[in-house]
Amino acid sequence: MVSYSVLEGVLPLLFGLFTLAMIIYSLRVFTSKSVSDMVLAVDALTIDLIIIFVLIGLYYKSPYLLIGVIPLAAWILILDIVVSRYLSKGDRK
Amino acid sequence: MIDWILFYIGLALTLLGGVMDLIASIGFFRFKDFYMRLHAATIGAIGGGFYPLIGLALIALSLDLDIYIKAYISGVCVIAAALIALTAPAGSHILARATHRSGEVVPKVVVDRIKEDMDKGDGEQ
Amino acid sequence: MRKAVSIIIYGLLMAIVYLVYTGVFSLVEIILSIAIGLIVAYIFAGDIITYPSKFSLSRIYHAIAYLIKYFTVIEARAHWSVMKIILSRNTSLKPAIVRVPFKANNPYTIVFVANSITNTPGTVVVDMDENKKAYYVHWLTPTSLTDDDAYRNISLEFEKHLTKVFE
Amino acid sequence: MRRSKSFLAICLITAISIVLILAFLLNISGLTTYGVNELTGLAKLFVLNIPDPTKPWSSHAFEIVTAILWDQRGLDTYFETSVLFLAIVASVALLSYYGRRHVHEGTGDGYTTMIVKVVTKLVVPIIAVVSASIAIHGHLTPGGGFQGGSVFVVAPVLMLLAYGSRFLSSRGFNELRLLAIRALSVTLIFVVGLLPVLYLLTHGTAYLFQNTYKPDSAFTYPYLIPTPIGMILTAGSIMIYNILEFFAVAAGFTLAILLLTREFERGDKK
Amino acid sequence: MMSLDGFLWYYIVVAILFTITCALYGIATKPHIIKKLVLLTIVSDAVYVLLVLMGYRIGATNPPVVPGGVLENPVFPSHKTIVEFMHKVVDPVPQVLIVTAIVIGLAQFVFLVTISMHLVKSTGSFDIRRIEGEKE
Amino acid sequence: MITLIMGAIAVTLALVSAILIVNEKDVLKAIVLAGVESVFFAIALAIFLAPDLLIAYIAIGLGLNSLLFIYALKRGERYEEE
Repeated sequence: MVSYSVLEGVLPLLFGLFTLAMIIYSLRVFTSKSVSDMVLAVDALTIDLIIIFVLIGLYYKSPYLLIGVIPLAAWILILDIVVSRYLSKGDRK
Repeated sequence: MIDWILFYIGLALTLLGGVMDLIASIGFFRFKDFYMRLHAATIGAIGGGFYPLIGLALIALSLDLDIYIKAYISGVCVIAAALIALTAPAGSHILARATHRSGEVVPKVVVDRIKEDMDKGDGEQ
Repeated sequence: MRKAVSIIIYGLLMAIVYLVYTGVFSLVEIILSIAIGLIVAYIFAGDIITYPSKFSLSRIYHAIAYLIKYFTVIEARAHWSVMKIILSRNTSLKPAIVRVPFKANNPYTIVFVANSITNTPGTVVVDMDENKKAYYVHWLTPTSLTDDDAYRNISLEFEKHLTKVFE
Repeated sequence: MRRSKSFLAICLITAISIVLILAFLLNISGLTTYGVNELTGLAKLFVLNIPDPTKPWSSHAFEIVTAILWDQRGLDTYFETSVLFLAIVASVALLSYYGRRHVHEGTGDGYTTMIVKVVTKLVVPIIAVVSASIAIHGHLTPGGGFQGGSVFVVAPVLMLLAYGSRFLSSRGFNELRLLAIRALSVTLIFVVGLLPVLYLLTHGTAYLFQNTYKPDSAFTYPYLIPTPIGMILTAGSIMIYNILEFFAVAAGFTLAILLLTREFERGDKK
Repeated sequence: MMSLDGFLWYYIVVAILFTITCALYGIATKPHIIKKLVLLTIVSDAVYVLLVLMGYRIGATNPPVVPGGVLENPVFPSHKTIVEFMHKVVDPVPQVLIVTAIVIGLAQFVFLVTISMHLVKSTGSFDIRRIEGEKE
Repeated sequence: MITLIMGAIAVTLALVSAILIVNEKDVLKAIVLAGVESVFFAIALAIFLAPDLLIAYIAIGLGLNSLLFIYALKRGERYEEE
């Protein structure tokens, strides 16, 4: 059995990596020109966020904070399909 | 012994995934075209999402926490990884298709077979 | 009859998903999982498994072998090449949208080949045509623009493995 | 264009600096205490009583939030569910007329491809199973009827978007049936809550939405059902409420989304 | 008096309050109805987070769930375990209130969206000035 | 400590996206940005230890609200005029 304190030493590094990626992704979201670009960055941001949720759950040693991960993963697909259906409304009229 | 092996494999996967996530987020700024950024988004989804989730599941299995905490965390991680591997390509595909069809962003490419085929289809009618 | 068998198989798969998500393997949970899995499969998944009689162990073996090969070798190579492009200051990229024909008939083969292509960085399926049997793939570093070369470079390997799994 | 961008940057910098300065001032002024180290009295009462089966006010539940929602504030939560029911009924009244000739149902053929359809078909059962797990374990792990129901809605929404509203109708999710499930579940919740009062009408007192034994009321839902295979924890009526609420919320939202999707698809080619 | 923990705590509070202020400004000045509704969701989200923050204690490590609950053969915690648990749990009461608030908020938004769809059907525009007839 | 820093970052990004929504002319973009803002508030909820809220909030604040707004937006005009 690996002691929890071993992980505790590495957790700040992991938090730092994924939080930095989160900040850069959100800068991309804020500065994007078109809607498609923004939604693409939102997808990547949300997948990054899923990992941050798991890391928070490991930090608090509480598995219950992970419960939101699966609806989050499913809503990415829904946002994609909704925006694409909105965008392609013109070509069928 | 097996716990340590699992732990180090998981840690390596997670760290590698973090680095790949960072590179993907830099790639979002480096690529100048929406269709090129799709490739960076793929790295963000698979390299920065799928691999770290598998790695974190392995880490959670190897720790000395209570058994229900370990089972819950690794189970959720594995299901989320499977969901991401299924839905991320479909999402970026449908987004790229709608963007190309509606003309929201015109691709900067050497050759565009979709446009060629659509023009040909219109000409025949 | 065929539909009932496919519902039962898919319901048992969903029962496994329920147990993995819950993380507790007691008797009550197993009974509950089977009940919920069957109900959900009856409502949502009536036609997922079309030919349950063609089930065989060699297909499962091929599926696992393909998954391991895909997520270790192919993905790693593709990730490395695209990450090199991002990190180098090479801005003179000439991407192309090429046509990649496919020969498979099974919808699962078609969809999973497309997902494999999109999941490897460097190639993204932008559009597909079911009648002409072709994907339209945005290729970051094209080596050749003809259909046959694109097929050989992009989707031949995936299609070779996945036809063994699904057909 | 350039001017608006610089205006935006100035806005952002001003806002963040105002926030920083205010936070600094508040911090050095020491006006209020932050992050108090003691729980308030009410919270202490709940935390000490709900998970402890020896206390008279216990709910025999591990999850404190759901236990408070359905046991201590049961009547309140019932009316909250009714508000949601009324909002959905109002939307139905505005958007639908049963027996209308031209119902706008699309197939979504021009918008989605085979890839999205097959992936949706594979993902939807996983979501449904997960939402059922969230609802059933509402008294043990975070979640409950409302949360499970709102996660379940992901499944019909995905099917609506990928296949169009005609497909969902053909799968048996029609308006009348969904509204019937919704109304029946809300009614059953009230019946389960009313049962203690009816049972103890002749002798003794009981409360609406009473769960377990209280010091001045003898009624109790059987919280531990002894069976040949072991003991199953249902936390009194909380699990029943959770499952009924799951059906109510899932059916109600599916109905609202179905009607709104028909409006969304109006004008598309059939 | 000055501590980094306290500074960060106040920073979070002030940032959420400022978010509410910005969203209220947008509701008052912008003409598009859907945008007003979007900003209204932001106000309600910020209020939820603010109330949850009121129940958070620095140093708490447990959500308000007693760990170890299973469906079959449950082992209830002893009094001592619960007292230990009480010292590291966050306040559950604001969370209960906000679950109710989320449900009511969703009901309100379903209804508002339905009404705005009917509004745009009868007037042809989402612009509040055009609906009121001030602008052509 | 590390959690409070994460919370501060999340809340700051939420504030930035709220300011951007107020100034945005394209309402579709504003709806997507509202989803992003919900994502950051969801991190804050996870850090302040509210899992019950988190799951309801993700399913509703992030998904259902943006879905409803995009449905409504399709019937009217997309851009806001001055």
